[in-house]
Amino acid sequence: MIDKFVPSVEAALDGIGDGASLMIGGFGTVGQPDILVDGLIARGLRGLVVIANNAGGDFGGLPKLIEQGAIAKVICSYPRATGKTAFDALLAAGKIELEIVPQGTLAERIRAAGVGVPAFYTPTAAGTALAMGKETRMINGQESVLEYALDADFALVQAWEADRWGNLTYRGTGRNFNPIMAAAARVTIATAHHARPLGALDPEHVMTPGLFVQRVFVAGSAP
Amino acid sequence: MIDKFVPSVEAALDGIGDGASLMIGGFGTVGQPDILVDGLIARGLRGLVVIANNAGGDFGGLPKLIEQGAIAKVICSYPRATGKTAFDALLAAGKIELEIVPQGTLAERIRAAGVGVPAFYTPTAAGTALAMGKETRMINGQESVLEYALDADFALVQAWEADRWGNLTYRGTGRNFNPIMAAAARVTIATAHHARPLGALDPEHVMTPGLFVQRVFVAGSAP
Amino acid sequence: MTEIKGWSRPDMARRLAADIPEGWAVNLGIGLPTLVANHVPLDREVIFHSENGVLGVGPAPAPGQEDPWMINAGKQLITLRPGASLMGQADSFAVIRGRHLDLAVLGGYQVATNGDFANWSTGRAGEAPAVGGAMDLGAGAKQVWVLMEHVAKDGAAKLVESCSYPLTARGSVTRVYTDLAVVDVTPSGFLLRECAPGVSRADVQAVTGAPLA
Amino acid sequence: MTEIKGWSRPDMARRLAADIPEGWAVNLGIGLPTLVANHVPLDREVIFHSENGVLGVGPAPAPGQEDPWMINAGKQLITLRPGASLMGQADSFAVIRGRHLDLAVLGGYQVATNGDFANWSTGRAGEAPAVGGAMDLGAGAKQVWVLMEHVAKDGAAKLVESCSYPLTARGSVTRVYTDLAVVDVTPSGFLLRECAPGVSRADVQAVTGAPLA
Repeated sequence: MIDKFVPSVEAALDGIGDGASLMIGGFGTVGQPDILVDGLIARGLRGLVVIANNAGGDFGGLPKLIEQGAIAKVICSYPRATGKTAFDALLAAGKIELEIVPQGTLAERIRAAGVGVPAFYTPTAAGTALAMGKETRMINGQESVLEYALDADFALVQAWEADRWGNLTYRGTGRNFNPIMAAAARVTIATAHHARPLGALDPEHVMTPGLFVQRVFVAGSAP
Repeated sequence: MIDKFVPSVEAALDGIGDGASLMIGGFGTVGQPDILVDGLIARGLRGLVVIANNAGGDFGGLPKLIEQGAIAKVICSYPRATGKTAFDALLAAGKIELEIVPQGTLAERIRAAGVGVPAFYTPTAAGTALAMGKETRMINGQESVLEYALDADFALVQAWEADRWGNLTYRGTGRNFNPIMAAAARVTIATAHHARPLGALDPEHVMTPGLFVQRVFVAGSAP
Repeated sequence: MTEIKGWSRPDMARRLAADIPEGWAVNLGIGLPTLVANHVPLDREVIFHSENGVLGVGPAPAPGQEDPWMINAGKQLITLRPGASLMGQADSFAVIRGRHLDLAVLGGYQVATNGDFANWSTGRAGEAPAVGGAMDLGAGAKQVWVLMEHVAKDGAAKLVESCSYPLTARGSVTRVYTDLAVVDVTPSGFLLRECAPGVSRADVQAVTGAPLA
Repeated sequence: MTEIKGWSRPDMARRLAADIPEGWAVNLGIGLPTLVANHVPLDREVIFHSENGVLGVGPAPAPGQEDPWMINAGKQLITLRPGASLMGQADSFAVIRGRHLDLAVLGGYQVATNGDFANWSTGRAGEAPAVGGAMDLGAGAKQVWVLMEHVAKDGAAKLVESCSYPLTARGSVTRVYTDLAVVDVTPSGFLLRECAPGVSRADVQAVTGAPLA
């Protein structure tokens, strides 16, 4: 019997060590796997590479992970909070590396990793500072930038429902980066609000097939 | 008021002329917009370029369109029927051009057109006859073939439900090529089994946003 | 130089909103552009896109009706209007990058006569740059209109011969709405279409860094 | 040469099915490979993928229970098992090309000692080639097992030093199941793992176009 439910955050995060690359879902506060990120803090890690759209934001557990010094590099589109953050200080001090990627290019690079496209061209960012040093070519008269797939050791995603095969649904604007990250990581760890019996999710409305998910943690509810 | 419903097949197909490129959804008999293809036959066209996975198959209206001599070129992955077809004869006589594309590459090329990716690399077909003459490069130690986005003047798609904004759902395995074709064509024409009032489709379960659809024809039922 | 008083910020949003035809799909950038939605009546069906995954953004929720799962790209709570659809990031940026948006309305630091614009980074050291979806919108929307003050807080012109700030996208702006004027960006440069009430062509030219046709 | 009688076609499918562990995601090619599903009991949870957009293909429908909207890549009517999901073509081939499939079981014309295989075109003129998803499966699945007769109808060996037919993919086959034997494809060439009952190593070697270790 396939059963991807795990009993604890610790079990969910098993194997994440120093230097791991991690994708973390969410846009703003919606669809962020907060309970997993909080669990990371307890692991006292170093040298992480974090791929998350709002990595410099001031919500959820990520700022704490940054303050803790666990993160060596951030790959994101929008590392900005309403005020100054620990991220700004570390960046200014040269203690954290930042790779800034246009949000759509970030999404497409993550998707590419999940679908077996090693690289693709995009007109986004052509002629700007974010294309500096990147290979370009003219395609249909338009300068296009070569971008490479972006994968990770682990993805932490926030789902609405999950079954024991790891099939997931998302709610509202909580979908955002979660499905593409789930497909792009070698180990995908989901937290879900609701466990459902196998067969309860409508096959037409599964948003991430269980195939992409290795572990599911559902807080406070048994499958 | 946005209202993409049209009253007839003729109105749906308006503007499709000689030499047009057409994407036609469906895999096997499922999800094929038969009523629209039949309508094409009545237009007596010439020089069409047809992009359809099973273009040489022996089901639906496509074989009739082929027999009629309307099609100059087919781009597909599987032009084979259970027996010999008009397509085989025209191909052997050099009267129809065939571009054969691996099914996943075909899907990805169509998607690329819809999402603004002008070209991408794929390991599929590397070292085979279908990569002959194509640019390749080694990426992460793997030979990858450069493939270009595939767009079209028109897409004909088969949906299950539609509303007046053109939002679509598909049923079962009828989804197949329909959503990616809807996004890849300059004019997308859908036929749907059921018209729904605006707001009746669950926003989380719309499979093709109306933005990608220009006309919707629903046989035998008023919105 | 006397202080010229043109349109207020709500007026600027209202002026731009008046030019959006029914049926367009439109992305509104964070900040001032977001106000534009308030000035498009619901019965003029405009499909607002938010790049975090919404087509068909509706008005802000009434008090007590908030759904914490429904936000826009500015992280504000939203509602959906009938006909809306929700999607993930790859699909949402497919809308933008696949040239399916009729219009993006963005804020700006600078717009140049050739349609280049800058709105994401001042290039100052020690400030984490944050691009979000600006470059995707700048390169992908069929039209880009910039909505901004005509002049920077330090008095510098923001409509310029060429951008000094890091670019967001090249050659994509077709129109600029400011507190003083509506200016088209044409192949031959800036074209003054309209001045705010009480503002003269000479007033606008005086604070514009390139000739106005 | 006497006729050697090994496994029947159902036996071949059964033999291969025995090697598929619970939890694997598996694509079965059209024809003989499709029979494999009949020999995996439902309580051993194997997730069958069909490239037209199904994960979790179940048994054929009972008479009267057919749903014309539910077919597999061979255009046969199917059911879904609990836990199944449906998707479009781009997402379905993402499963294949993104290396999420544990196994593809494909038919074959030829398999070479280096793992190259050919199964899509005889290269004969006047015959429309039809590739379908074979090249995607050949390049994308984590493992490719070929299920085929050991010898062609004309008596030619199908396990060969190098393929003469147009290739489907290079270097991807790791195992071959035939009517006579189970053969691993290793870095040093073919390795005979098992003979069908009543078939000897010499029998297999006699009809194999390359040395068997």
